[in-house]
Amino acid sequence: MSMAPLFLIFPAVAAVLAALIPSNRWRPWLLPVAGTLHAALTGVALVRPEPLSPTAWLALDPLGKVILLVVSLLFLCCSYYAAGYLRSRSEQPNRVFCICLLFFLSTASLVAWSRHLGLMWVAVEGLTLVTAPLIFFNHTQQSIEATWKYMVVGSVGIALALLGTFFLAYSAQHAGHGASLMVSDLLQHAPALSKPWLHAAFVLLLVGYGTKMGLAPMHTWKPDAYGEAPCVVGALLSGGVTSCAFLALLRAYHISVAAGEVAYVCRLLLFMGLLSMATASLFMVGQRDMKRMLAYSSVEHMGILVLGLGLGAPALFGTLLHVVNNGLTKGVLFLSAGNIHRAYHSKSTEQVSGAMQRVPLSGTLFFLGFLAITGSPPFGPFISEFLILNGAFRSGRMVVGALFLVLLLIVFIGMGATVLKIVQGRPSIAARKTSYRDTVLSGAPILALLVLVLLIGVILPAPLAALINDAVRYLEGQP
Amino acid sequence: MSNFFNPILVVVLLLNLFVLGTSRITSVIRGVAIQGALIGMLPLLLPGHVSRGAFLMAVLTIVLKGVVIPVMMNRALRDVEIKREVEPVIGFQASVILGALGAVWALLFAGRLPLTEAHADSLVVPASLATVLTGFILLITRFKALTQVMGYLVLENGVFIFGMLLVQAMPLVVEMGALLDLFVAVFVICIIVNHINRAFSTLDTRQLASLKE
Amino acid sequence: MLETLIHIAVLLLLPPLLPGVIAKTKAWFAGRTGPSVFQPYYDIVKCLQRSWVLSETTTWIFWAGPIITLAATLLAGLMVPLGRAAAPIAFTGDLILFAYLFALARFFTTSAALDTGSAFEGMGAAREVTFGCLSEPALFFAFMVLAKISGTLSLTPMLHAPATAFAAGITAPLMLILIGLFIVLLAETCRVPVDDPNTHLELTMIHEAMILDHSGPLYGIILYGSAMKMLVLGSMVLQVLLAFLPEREMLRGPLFLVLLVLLAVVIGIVESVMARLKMLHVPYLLISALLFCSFAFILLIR
Amino acid sequence: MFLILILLAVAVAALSGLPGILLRRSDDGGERISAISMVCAACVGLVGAAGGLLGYGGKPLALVWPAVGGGSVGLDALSAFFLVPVFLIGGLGAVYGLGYWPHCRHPVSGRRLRFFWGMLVAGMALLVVARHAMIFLLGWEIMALSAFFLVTAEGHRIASRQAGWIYLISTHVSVLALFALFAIWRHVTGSFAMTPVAPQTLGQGVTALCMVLVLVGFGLKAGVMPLHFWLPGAHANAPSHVSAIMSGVVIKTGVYGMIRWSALLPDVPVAWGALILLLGALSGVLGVLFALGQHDFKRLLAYHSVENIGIILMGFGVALLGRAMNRPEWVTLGFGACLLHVWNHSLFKPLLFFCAGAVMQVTGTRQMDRLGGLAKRMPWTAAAFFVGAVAICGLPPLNGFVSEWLLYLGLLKGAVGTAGGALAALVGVPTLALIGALALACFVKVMGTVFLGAPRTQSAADAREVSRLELVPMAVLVAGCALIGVFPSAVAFALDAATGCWLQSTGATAIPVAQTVPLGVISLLALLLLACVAGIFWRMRIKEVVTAARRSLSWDCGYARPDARMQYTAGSFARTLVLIFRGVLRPADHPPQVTKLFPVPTRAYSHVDDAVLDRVLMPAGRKVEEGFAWFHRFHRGLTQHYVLYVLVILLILMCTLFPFKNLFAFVFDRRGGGTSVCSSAGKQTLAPPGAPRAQMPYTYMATLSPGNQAAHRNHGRPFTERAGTPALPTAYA
Repeated sequence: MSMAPLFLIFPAVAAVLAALIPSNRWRPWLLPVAGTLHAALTGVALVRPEPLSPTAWLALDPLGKVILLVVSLLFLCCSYYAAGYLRSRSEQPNRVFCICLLFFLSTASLVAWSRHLGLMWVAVEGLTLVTAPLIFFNHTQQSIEATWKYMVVGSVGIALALLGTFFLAYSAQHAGHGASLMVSDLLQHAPALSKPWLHAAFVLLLVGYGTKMGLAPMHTWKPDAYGEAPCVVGALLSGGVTSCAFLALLRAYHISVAAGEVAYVCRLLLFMGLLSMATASLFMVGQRDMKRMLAYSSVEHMGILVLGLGLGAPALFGTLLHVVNNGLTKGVLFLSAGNIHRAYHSKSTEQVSGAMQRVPLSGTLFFLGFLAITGSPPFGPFISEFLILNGAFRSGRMVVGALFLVLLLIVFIGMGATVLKIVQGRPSIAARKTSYRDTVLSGAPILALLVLVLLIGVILPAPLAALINDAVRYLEGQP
Repeated sequence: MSNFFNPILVVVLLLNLFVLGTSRITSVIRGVAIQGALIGMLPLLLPGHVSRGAFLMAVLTIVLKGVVIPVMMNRALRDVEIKREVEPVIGFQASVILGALGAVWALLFAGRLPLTEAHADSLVVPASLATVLTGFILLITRFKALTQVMGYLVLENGVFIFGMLLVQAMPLVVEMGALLDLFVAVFVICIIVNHINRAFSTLDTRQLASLKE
Repeated sequence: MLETLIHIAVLLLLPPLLPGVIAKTKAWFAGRTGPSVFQPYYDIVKCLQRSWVLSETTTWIFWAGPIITLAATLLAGLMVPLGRAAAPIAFTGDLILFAYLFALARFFTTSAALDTGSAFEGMGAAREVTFGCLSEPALFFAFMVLAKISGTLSLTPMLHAPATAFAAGITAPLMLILIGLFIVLLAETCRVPVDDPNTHLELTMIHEAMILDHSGPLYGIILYGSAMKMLVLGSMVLQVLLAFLPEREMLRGPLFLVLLVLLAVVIGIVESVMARLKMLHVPYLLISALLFCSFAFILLIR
Repeated sequence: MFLILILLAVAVAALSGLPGILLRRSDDGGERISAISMVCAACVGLVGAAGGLLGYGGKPLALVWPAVGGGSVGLDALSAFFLVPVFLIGGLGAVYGLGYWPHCRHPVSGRRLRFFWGMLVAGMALLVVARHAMIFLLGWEIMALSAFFLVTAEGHRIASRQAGWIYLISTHVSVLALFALFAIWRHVTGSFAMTPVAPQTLGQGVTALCMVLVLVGFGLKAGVMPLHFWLPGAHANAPSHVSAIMSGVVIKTGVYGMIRWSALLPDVPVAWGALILLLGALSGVLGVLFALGQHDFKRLLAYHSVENIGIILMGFGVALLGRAMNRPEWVTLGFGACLLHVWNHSLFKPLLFFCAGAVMQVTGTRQMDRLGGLAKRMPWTAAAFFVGAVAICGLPPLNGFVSEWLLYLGLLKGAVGTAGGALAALVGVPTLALIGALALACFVKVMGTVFLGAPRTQSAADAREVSRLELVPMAVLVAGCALIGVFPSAVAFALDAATGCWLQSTGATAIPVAQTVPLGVISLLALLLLACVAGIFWRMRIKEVVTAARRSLSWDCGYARPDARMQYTAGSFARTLVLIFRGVLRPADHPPQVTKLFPVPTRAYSHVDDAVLDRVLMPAGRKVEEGFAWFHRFHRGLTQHYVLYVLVILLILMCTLFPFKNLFAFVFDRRGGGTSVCSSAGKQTLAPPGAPRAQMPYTYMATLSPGNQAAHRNHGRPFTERAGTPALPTAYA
């Protein structure tokens, strides 16, 4: 008996409970419970893997495991944070918020579990739908606008992804094997797939799921959505949703590589990756809004992921490791930014300064998160980014490696200017008066995430390494 | 492929041009509704006996795309007493010409993609691509939020048309899921449209440009 | 051993004679009888007997300056060969120590000047260090030429080499560094056209301006030290000059001291026939010295 | 096994600041704990370093960084040599900090400062003993970041924030350069181990590439002239003991990096030696010139660090030339000069910064023209500064002279020897002479304006001597300067050991310094000089006469009561020189504005801005930012545009389905050709079958397990070969 249904059902049940609980005060506590339970389930699923049956729609292959791990860890920390956050926002009714968060959990798990591309598409679309109300939480004009853009651009992208999925199915059908969207079938018949359909399908999937990931130039919804959503939502979007979309892209990549199309695919991926990094760096320099800056940083890291994928074999390990690092570090950044935002009632560098004095813990964590995400040793992202760079040189792509470094530098400059403006200096009088103080609930989850990131950087835990190594081997088509 | 297949697709193509050309939101809604209903019929016309699943799909599609969504749209339209003009970025003729060009490109492009014997000479691929492009054009060149929703629907229709090539491949659950997702998406968008109207007292998306660099 | 004793004796006793000779020469040119050539001796002795007067702003640097300067000059003097004899101190790399001892002297002279907090002594100190920056590279270029010619890095062989080199036909570089070194000599010993030792207007002084506040024994030490500096640098120039003279071997004997006096006469003549340059033009003179020496080296290695 | 001691010291230093952080804010016990443990760490570390210099370093230890699957540390003479200043200044600075940055006056910033001080020392020690590129990088980054926190200790001051920001950028650039360097190193040698490659294994291309990255990465940290831009600001705005360790030790890690990596690359061509010599000469002259133009006490000292790094690099350049042209004598002298100057500079520069800090502490200003007459009020500080000034000007009988002497001899031996050497000397010797003379001018200026003459402001007049906690470290450093200056032969063994260690990879053996030059004579003459001075003092019975001397006013051309404002200022003292070199310095003059009929009092001033930062980087940065802002027009908030972008990128990517050469066929022959076209498009760039698979296990194993070197070896080929046969087709590459 597969434990997949559990992953999907119990959050849904929790959601129903959340709908039933009348009290605005106690409802949020469902989130930590669900988060902890989910983490525990994930732990079980990872340590006691079930045999991967080719016919099962819901099964956990190595790639799915990595993503599931990221989502589960991130949600765990975010759920505790959210409990504290919602308590401080008691004036705002949070029923819909909690329900959507819980459905987010189940849909995200569905993405990780599904071995059927159609089902996966449904799940990703579902993810889009449940996150829309989350962005809308504050009910301000800006949040409406952000949600609108998120829905329109996101829906267009997801529609293209569906078309791409169909193309993929048709390429199998054209090859004479019945049109199937089971990953295992597609992998099995990969060499026979009709190339033109495969290429077209990959382009469509790249653009479609790329929109969800927020690759340039489909990233346009990102700064608005991240900027207006509550920070906990921003963390889940930039760490969870993007990872799920990336998993979808990984599947497409996997099939194309199995079909021997590695050259074509890598070209596109490299192009998109560099484009995204460049775009992010363009908009990050002189950015005044800290949340928008984080959004662009997310764009940049999606670019890094795609770039790493495009570098092929030598960089795969680094890339998959970077999925984990990026997810967790983004959590650190968004959650601490949220605390700073609450302390200053503003997210613009004109008002925010001296965070290290005003909210010492959050300010420090924010700065450390910045150092981590820009790849300073000994944090995790350093390892993964360095491995990707290594891959660039090992696959003989000097120019790509050089561009990678230059773009990293520009991003560092752009991001650093904003971050330092925020953490250094003296807080304004108005900022000193606000009620917010760092509490256990608002600080500990961030600290936990940072410790995880540091752990990956210092002692890349053997289980994680093994997990990712399995995933790499799986992508390489080796048993 | 049945003989009714291609004619319907031709009608769908014509409807694209109509939707691009008309200046009244109501007629846009009507056009899209008809298009949706037509596309909903397609599974019934597929060769071989019609499975129960396919039948169910068809009915659901027709009901949703042909009836429910248009009604929702019209209600929204009524709630927000806006003037009925579509307010395009570019003129209607221009949009129509663009649409036509899109159709031509779709034909050429589809020509490059090899089809199985079964679908050798069907218009499915060009029709779906052309419809997708129409959706894009609507989304890009119209300012009213509602018309953009229409554009999204047209785009979805295009994707749906392509689905005809592999109904037997797509399991029912997935089809249903896709349809459900589409519906919920439109529903959510409608809610947002209402909120927009309440917050901004207009549906002109040009008002929704406060978030920018 | 005897040579060393003679060297030290000359180094200690002869210096005050040179300024005396210069003054006498200038007097002749001006048609005066002028003071005796031994006047500097009398001055120094008289100064040394005077009592001390110190400015209130000054610290130990004020009086340590002249003394350290004298000591440094003395030590440098032990490295330059007088005549045929080798210098008492000669080792690989002594040329650098030689140059840097003068730098040490400059450091302390100027610091002592600034210690008084007087505008004019600051002015003098500023000029001194400025011109030092230009004369030192010139000196080192000359050393490089001599080192290249002699193939050694010690002053004694370096300064004895030009004779043989001249015989070997290396004339142009020698000529150039001779001119260069002579200019450096004038600048370092504060003679016209760089500086006018007996001007009356502080604004136009360099060396004299720095020592306005030193009086009595300190002033005596300063006079003695600068005279010794002239002797040391002069004998260096003379060694190069000898290369151009006939019977140079004979001249390396006791006659060397006579030549030193003659050199003083030459300086006196220069002082009498030239006027002091405008302060802003002095750098050009020194830079030209630098160019002469560098050309010499380039000629040599081309 | 002295390596253990070093690691122990690293651990102690790293943890020294922690108690202070954990203790309550009101509790000032933290500063004592950290100071004491820093001193202990310093003693242990110095013992360990001494052991290393004497050759008891022992075999490298495995210090595994699990995440990168490897890592080792070792202690050879070269490392030990650079460890000495690290621990010496680390300890002394901690003591100085007790008096200069006491907990009572800086309760918040003080705790952070002491913590990062320990981290800084630990990081530097770690990177110096690292034998694995990643460990090196770890230590490097710890050092860089803690230095950033130290520089911004006074984060409330805008200037220090600005300086810290510029420093952070520059250090990040250098880190990225090192990323590239290590990735390439890993790629050509197959491992991160910092072990020398055998001669003639790397192609010229790779060596050149590595050297470029070395120059950028380490040159930035060392502050070589064009890359020095971060240095003056950072050193001027940091707390003084931080400035001391930064310019005394931190920038030396850049030098260490260059030396270490040049040791790993045995066949560095002659051109690089020449280039480094030129760079050294450049930063030497320009550094001291810009120092001349400064009015800010600490900025001036910072520019002198640039100058001294220049001298060090000149020595290094001579050594490289000697190694490439196989002239052991030049290697001995050049490398000896380089190393000895590293030590010397890390003695007298911290000394000078300590003095500057003391002056700042009592007068509260860094502007030299607001000081004066401090020698009377803080005699010990003044004396210490005096010694430091004599030393940094390279004057006998102090240590600065010895290293410059060695360098001169190295260059002159070249001049006497070959034509190439003569060219090197043509550049080097006069430059060095000029540097010496200019440095002299500069420090006479500082002495004169800050310590001599009459106080120019009340704050200077009220100055008092600082506490013993600050004087003792100065005294130690003074002793060090004097010791090396008078008995250079005492340190010769260290130079020989380090030189031999540097030459190992080439297999050549070093000649001992003592055999090349008469070090003994130097100490003899130094003693003689001191004897002369002492003799004259004694002969004149100096004490009595000075005490008995009559006091009067300074002669000021007849003014009855000269005024402190009439003194020569720092600006006017250096004016002539600045004007002579105005072509480089471009002084900005602000002449007095005489407006009305009866002019109001006015002031004239002039300042020299940095050539790189203020004239190139800042304007360029602004331009770039404007350029970036231009792109904001593509993000105007209209959903329509956003959807358009999606469509556009979709169409562009669709074009890749049909290579352009086939567009013609694409338009005209409708059916049939399609498949062939596309599949051929697919085939054209098909990967060599199985290429990725072949590399996959390597991806993981190589990065995560130190084992299977065999797998690496087949990648130990230089790029020139590799780039031709990439595992994947080099699209967009």
